[in-house]
Amino acid sequence: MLHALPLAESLAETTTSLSGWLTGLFSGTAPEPGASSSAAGIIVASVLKATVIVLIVQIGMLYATWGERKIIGRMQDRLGPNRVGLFGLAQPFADMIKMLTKEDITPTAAHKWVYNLGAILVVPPAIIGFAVVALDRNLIAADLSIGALFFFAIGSTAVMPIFMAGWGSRNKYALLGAMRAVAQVVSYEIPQVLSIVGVLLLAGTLSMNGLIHSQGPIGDAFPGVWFILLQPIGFVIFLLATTAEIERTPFDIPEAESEIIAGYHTEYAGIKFGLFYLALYFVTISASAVGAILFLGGWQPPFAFLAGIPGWIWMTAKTLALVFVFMWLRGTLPRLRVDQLMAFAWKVLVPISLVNLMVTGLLAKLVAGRAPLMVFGAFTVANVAMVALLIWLVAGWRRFNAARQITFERPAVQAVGAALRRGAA
Amino acid sequence: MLDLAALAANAWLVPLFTALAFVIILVQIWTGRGGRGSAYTAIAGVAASGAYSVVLFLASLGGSAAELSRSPAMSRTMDWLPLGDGYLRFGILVDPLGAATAAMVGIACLMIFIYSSSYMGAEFERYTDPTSGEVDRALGRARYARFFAYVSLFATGMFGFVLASNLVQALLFWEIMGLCSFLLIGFWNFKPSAAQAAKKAFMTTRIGDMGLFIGIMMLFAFLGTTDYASLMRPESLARLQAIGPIDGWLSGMLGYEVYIPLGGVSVAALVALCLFGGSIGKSAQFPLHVWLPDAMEGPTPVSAMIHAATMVSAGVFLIARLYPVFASATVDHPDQISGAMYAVAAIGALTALLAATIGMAQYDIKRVLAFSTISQLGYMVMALGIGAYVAAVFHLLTHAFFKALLFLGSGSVIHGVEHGMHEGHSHGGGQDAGAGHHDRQSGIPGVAAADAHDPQDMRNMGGLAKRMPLTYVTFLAGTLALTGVPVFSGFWSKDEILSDAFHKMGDGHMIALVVWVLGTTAAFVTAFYMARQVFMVFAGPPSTDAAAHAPESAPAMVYPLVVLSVFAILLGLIGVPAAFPVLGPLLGGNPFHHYMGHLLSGGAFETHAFNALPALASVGAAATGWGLGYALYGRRPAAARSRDPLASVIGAPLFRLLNRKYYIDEIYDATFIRGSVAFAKLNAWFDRRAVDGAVNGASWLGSRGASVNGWIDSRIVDGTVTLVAMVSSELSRWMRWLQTGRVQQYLLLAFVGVLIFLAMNVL
Amino acid sequence: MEASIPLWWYLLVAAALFGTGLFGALSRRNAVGVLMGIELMLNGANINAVAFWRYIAVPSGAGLNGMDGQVFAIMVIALAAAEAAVGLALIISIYRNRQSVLVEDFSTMRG
Amino acid sequence: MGENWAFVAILTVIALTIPILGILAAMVLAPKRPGTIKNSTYECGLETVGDAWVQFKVQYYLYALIFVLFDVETVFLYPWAVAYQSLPLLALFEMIIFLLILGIGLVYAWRKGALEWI
Amino acid sequence: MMEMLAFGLVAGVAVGGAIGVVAARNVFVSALWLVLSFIGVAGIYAILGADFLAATQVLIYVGAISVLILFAVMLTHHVMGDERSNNRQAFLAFIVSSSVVAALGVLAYRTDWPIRPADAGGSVVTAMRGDLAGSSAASTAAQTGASTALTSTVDLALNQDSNVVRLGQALMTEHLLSFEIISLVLLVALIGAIVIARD
Repeated sequence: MLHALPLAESLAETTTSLSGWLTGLFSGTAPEPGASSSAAGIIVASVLKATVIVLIVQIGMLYATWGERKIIGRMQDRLGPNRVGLFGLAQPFADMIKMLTKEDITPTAAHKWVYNLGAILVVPPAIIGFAVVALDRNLIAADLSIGALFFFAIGSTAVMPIFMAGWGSRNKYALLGAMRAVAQVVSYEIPQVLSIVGVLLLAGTLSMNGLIHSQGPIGDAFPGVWFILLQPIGFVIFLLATTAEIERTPFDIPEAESEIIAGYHTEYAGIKFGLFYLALYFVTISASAVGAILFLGGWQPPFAFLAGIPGWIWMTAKTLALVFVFMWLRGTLPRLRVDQLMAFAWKVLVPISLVNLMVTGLLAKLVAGRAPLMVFGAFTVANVAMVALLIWLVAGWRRFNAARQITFERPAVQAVGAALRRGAA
Repeated sequence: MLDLAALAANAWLVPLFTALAFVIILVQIWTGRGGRGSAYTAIAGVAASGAYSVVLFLASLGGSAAELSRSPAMSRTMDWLPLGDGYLRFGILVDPLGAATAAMVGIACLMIFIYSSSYMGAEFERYTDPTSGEVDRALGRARYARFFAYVSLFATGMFGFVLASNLVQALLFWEIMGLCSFLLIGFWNFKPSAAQAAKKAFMTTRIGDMGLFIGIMMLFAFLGTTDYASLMRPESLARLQAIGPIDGWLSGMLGYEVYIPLGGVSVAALVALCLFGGSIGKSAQFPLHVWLPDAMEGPTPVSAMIHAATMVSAGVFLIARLYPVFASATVDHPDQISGAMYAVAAIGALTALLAATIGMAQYDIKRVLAFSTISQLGYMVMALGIGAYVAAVFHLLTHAFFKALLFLGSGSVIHGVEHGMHEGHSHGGGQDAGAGHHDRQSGIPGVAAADAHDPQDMRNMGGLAKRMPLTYVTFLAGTLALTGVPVFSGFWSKDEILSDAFHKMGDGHMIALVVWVLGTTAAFVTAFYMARQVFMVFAGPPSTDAAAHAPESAPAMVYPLVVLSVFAILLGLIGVPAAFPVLGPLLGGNPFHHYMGHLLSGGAFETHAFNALPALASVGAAATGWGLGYALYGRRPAAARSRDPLASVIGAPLFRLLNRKYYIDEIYDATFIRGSVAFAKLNAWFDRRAVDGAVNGASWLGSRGASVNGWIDSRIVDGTVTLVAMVSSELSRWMRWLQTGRVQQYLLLAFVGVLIFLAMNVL
Repeated sequence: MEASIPLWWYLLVAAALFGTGLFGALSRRNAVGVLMGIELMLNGANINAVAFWRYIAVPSGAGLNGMDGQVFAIMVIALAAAEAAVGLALIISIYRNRQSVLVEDFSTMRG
Repeated sequence: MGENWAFVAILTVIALTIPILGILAAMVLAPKRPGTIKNSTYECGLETVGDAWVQFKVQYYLYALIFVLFDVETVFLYPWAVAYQSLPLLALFEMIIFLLILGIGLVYAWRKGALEWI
Repeated sequence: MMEMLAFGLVAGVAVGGAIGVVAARNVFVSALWLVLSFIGVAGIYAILGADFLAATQVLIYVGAISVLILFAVMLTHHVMGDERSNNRQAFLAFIVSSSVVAALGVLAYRTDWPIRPADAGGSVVTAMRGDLAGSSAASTAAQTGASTALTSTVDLALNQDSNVVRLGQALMTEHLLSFEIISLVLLVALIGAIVIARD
C-alpha cells in the first residue's frame, strides 16, 4: 500500500512533462472572451484533448486495478500480484491481453442489438464524466458552468446500459440482477446528489473551477475553507452513496458472486465483460476526482504557504487518496443484505442529507461573508451537534428494537426465558 | 282676559270631548254597564265641550273680535290626505260665526242631554223579553246607552262641522250628522214608520249632499283649494269670477271635454247653487223638506236637537260660512244681489210661506213644530238670499233656542199625556176600554181621525195649562218668541230680517219686495198656528181623560225648559238695532251686529237707519194671528168641536190640502219613486233579453271553435311530434358511432379540430 | 459561431417532434407506447419554450430577469416526470387486472 | 462556452469508439468456436426454465417511481442552492416548505412500506 | 457555421430518435429510441444556451423517466407475440399528425417573431453574456444586488456566466407560487402512484 503511493507519485511525474505540453494545448483553448478561434481549430484541439484524457484515464484505470489487488492483498495479509513484471506492475497489461483474447460468447437467445449495445454503452458515461474534472487552475477539459450537475447527469445515464445488459441477455438471473442493480444505483443517486447540494450552496456556483476557488486559501472567495471541514456529514454521505453507485463493496449486491451468478453481466464474456469492468474503474476514478474537487478543494493547497507546489499535484494526490479509501472499504467491510442496503439509502441517508442541507442553509445565511475561521467554527459546532443527535437517535432506535426483539419469539420460548430469569433472580 | 290665541289653538278639543264620551259609552255598552252611567258620560262630554266653546265665544267677544274676524285664529292644521302636490289640511277655524254657533250648540245640546236623560227613562221598561215575557231590563239599558252614544256622536259631528277649517272636513262632519240623524230617527226601529222615516230622511238629505259634494269638487277643481281661509281671500274669489260663464263645454275635467247643458250660467253662480243644494237637503228647504215632518218619529229630544237647533241650522250655517262665494256671484259691488242669491232668497221665501200654511192644518203637536222649523229656516235662507247676513245668523241663534224649548215642551206634554193614558187605564180599569174608546172623527173627509191612543195628537189634549203649569209657562214663552212678539228674542231677529228686506226693497230690489211680503204673511200665519196649538193643547177643558190625568214632568225635564226659556226671552236683547228708540242705545248699539258684521269681506258693513214701518207691520201681523187663533180655538173647548174651526173658515178642501201637505209626498212618490221602480224593471228586462242572449250566442260559437281546434290538433301537432322523435333517434344512432370508448380515437378527433384551427390560421 | 440559427428552425424541429409523438400516441396499441408518444410531445413543447426564451425579446420589466421560458420548461419536465410515474402506475395496475396492455381493451369504464 | 459543449460532444464520440475498438479487436484476436451448449443461456448449469422475461414484483417499479420524483426534487434544489446567497432569508423557508412537502411523500412511502425490499 | 452543423446533427438525433420510437416493433426497443431522442433534445438545449436545462433533461429524462418506462415495459410484458404495434387508425393518425406538423412549420416560418434585438450577431454565448450583463444590471436592481456583486468578485477566468443563478432567483421570487405548487404536484403524484401501483 505504502509504496503504491510513491508509485502513483512517479506516475504523476511522468505526466508533468506531458502536462506542460498539455497546458499549452489547454490554455490555447481557454475561453478568453472574444477569442474566436476557427471552428476547425476547436475540433482538432478537442480531439487532442479527448485522446489525452482517455489515455491518462486508461493507464490510471489499469494501475488502479493493480493497486487494488495489491492493497486488498496486503489487507488480507497476502502479497497480491508480484509475479508479472517488477512488483507485478505489468499485471494489468496481462489482464488486458487476457480480456482481448478470450472468446466472446453471445448467447443465441439474447436480443443481439440490445445485448451488444448494452456492453458498448457502459463505457461512454464513465469517460464523459472526466470532461468536467479540473486538474489545475486552467487545466480543465470543459469548464462548463454547470460542471457538477453535468457530472451527476452523466452518472445517472449509466443506469441505462445495465438495464440493456440485463434484458438483452435474456437470462432470468441477469434480468433479476439488472433490476436489483438499477434499484440500488437509482436509490443511492438521491443521497449522493442531496449531499453535495450543501456544498453548492456554500460555493454559490456549479462550475468546478468556481467550487475550487471558493474552497482554497488562493483567491478570496467566501468560505475559503475546504468543504469537508464545513460539510463532514455531506462528505460521508457522498462517499457511501458513491460506493453504492459504483457497486463496490459493501454495496456490491448486483454482481455478488455468492448470490445471482455474476449479476447483469452473467452472459457477457471476454472483452464485453472487460468493458463493464473497465467502466467500473473509470467511474471510481472520476467519482473520487469529483469528490476531491467538491470536498477537498481540488488543486487548492491546504494552507496558503504551500501554494508553491503546482495545483495538479494536489489534485492527483487527493484523488488517489479517495481511490485508496474505496479500496480500503472493499477490503474491510462485509456485504450488506439487499433490504438493509435499500432501507439504508432511503430511510437513513436521505433524511440525514435533507436535515444537513437545511442546517447548512440556515448557517450559510448566518455567517455570510464572515472570515474563513469564523465560518469553520460555526459549522463545526453545528456538525458536532448533528452527529450527537444522530448517535442519540440510533441508540434510542436500537434500545426500542431490543425491547421489541424479545416479544417476537414463540410463547413457549418466552415461558422458558421467564422461568430462567426467575430462577436467576 | 282669556288668551284667545291659546284657546283657539286648542279648539280641536271641543269635538274631541264628545267623541271621547261616545267611545266611553260604546265601551260601557260592550261591557254591559249601559244605563244611567252612559247618560252621565254623555252629559259630561257635552258639558265639557259646551263650556269650552262658551268660554271661547266669550273670549272672542272681547275687543279682539275685529281682528279675529279678519284673520281667524287658525289652530294647528294637520296634513290629513296627500293630494298630489299638497296635503288636504285638517284643522280648526275659529271666527265670530263659528264661535257663536258653537256656543249655541253647546248650550242647547247640554239642556237637551239633561232633558233626555230622564225623558228616555221609559226605555228601561219598554222592552219585554219575548221568551220569558217580563221586562228585559238589560236590553232596555243597552238601548238607553245606545241612544246617548248616538247623541254624543251627533254632538261631535255638529261641533266638528261648525269649527271645521276646510270644506272637505266640514263635509266629513256633515255626513256624521246625517248618519246620526238616520240612527236617531230610526231609534225605535221596531216601529216600521220610524224605520221608514229614517230611510226617507237619509235619502233626501243625500240628494242634497250630492249637490254639496259637486260644489266642493268644482271649487277644488277651479281654485285648487277647499280651505275656508284661502277660499275667502279676495284674489281666489276674483279668480272664480274670472272664469266666466260656461259655454257648455267644460274642459279640464280629467283632460277631456265635458258638455254641461247649462250654457250661460257663470261658474261662480253654478258653484254657489250646488252648495246651496246641500243646505236645501239638510235644512229641509222647499223641494227637499219632506223628510223633516216624518223625522218626528224619532224621540222628542232628538227632534229638538237635530231637527230644530243644530242639524237643520247647519245648512244655513254653510251658506253663511260660504256667503262670500254666494255674494261674489255678483259681478260688481257686494251690495248687489247676485243671481245665485236671487234663487236662495226665492226658495227661502217660498219655503217659509209654504211650511207655515201647512203647519196650520196639522193635528200632531210635533209636526206643527216641524213645519214651523221649516218655515223659520226659510226665513234664514231668505235673509241670506237678500244679503241680510247678520240678521240671518242672529235669527239662526235665537230660533235654535226657542224652537228647542218648544220641542222639549211638546215632549214634556206628550210625556204627560202618555202618563195620563196609563193612569187612565189603570185607574179607570177597563172603563173606557171598549165602548168609551172612540176615535174622534176629524169631520173632514181625507183628514185622519184622532187616534185615541196617540199621545201626540193635539185633539186628545186640552186644558193642560193647569195640569202642567211649568211646561205651559215655558211653552208659552217659546211661542211668544217664535211668533215675534216684541221684547222676546224672536221679534228682534225676525224683525231684523224683515227690516233689512224692507230696506233692500227701498234700494229697488224686486226680490226684496217679494221677501218682505211673503215674510210678513208667513209671520201672520206662524202666529196663527202657534196660537192654535197653544190653545188646543193648554187652554179649555181636557178633551180626554189622558189629558185630564197628565202629570207635570219630572224636574230633570222641566229645568232645562226653564233655562231655555230664559235664553228665548233674553237672547234677542244683544241684537237690538242701535237706532231702536228706547232700547237701542241702552243695550250698547247692537253689539251682535258689530261682532258679526266684520266677517264680511267688505268690512265696513254699514247699518241703515231704523225704520219703524217694517217693525210695526210685523207686530201687527203677529197680533192679528194671535187674535184669529184665540177667536177660533181659544173660546170653545176643542173636545166639543166635531170639526176643526179652521176648516169651517177656509173651507174643507183647502184645509184637506193643507193637512195633506199639498200632497207633495204623494207627488214625489208618483214621480220619482214609481219612476225609478219602473226604470229598474226595464233594466231587468233588458238584462235578461240582451245579455243572456249574447252569452248563449258566445257559448255556441265557443263549441264550434273547439271542434275545429280538435281537428287541427290531431292532424298537425301529432304529426310534428312523431317527426321530431324520428329525427332525434336517427341522429343518436349516427352519434353512437362516435362514442367508441377508445381514447386514441378521441385524441384523434381532438387533433383534427386543432388541425382545422391551424389551417384557418395558416391559410 | 457566425451565423446564428433562425428561430423557426427550432420551431420546426419542435413541431416535428410533436408530430411524431402525436402519431405515436394515436397509433400505438401498447399503452406504454402511447405514453412514450406523449413524452415526445411534451419535449416538443419544451423546445418551443426554451427557443422562445432564447429568442423572443422579453418585454422590459415583465419578468424579473426574463427566465420565464426556462422556468416553464423545468416545470414541464417535472410535470412530465409526475405524469409518467402516475400513468405507468395506472398501466401496471390495469395490466394486473386485465392481463393486457393494449389500449383497445381499455374502452369500457366498468369492471 | 460553445467550445466546451463541442469538446463534450467530441469526447462522447471518442468514448463510444473505444469499446467498439475493443470489441473489434476482440473479434479479431479472440477465437470463435460457437457451440450450442456454450451459447445457451447460463443458468448455473441447469436447463433454462420458462421465458427470461418473467413477471416481476411491483417493488422494483416503486423504487424507480420514488427515485423519479425525488430526482425532480433535486433538480429544483440546484438553482436554489446556487442562487441562495443572493436571495433573502425567505428563500430558505421557501425551500424548507418545499422539502417538507416532499418529506411528507417520503414518510408516506415509508409508512406504506413502499421502501421495503420484499 | 459550426454551430449550424452542430444544430443539424443534434436535431437529426432528436427527430431520428422520435421516428425510431414510432417505428420500432418492440416496445422495449422503442423505449431505447426514446432515450436517444431525449439525448438529442438535451443537445438542442445545449445549443440554445440553456445549459442547466440540458443537464436537467439528461438527468431526469434519460436517468429517471426512461428507467421508469423500461420498468413499466418489463412489468407489463406479456408473451412475446406482439403482432401489430399500430392500431387500425394508424394511417388516419399519420395524415393528421403530418398535417399538424406541416401547419405548425408554416406558421413558425411565416409569423415574424419579435426577435430579441441583442441577438444581432455573434455566437449564442456572446449574446448570452452581453444580455446577461446588460439585463441583469438593469433589471435585477436591488433585489439581486448581491448576485451581480457575486459574479464580479469571481475572476473572469472562471466561466461564471451560467444562467442557473438567474434561474434560481426567478424560481425563488417571481415564480415562487409555481415552485411550491410543483412540490404539491409531485407529492400527489407520489402518493397516487404508490396507492395505484401497490397491489
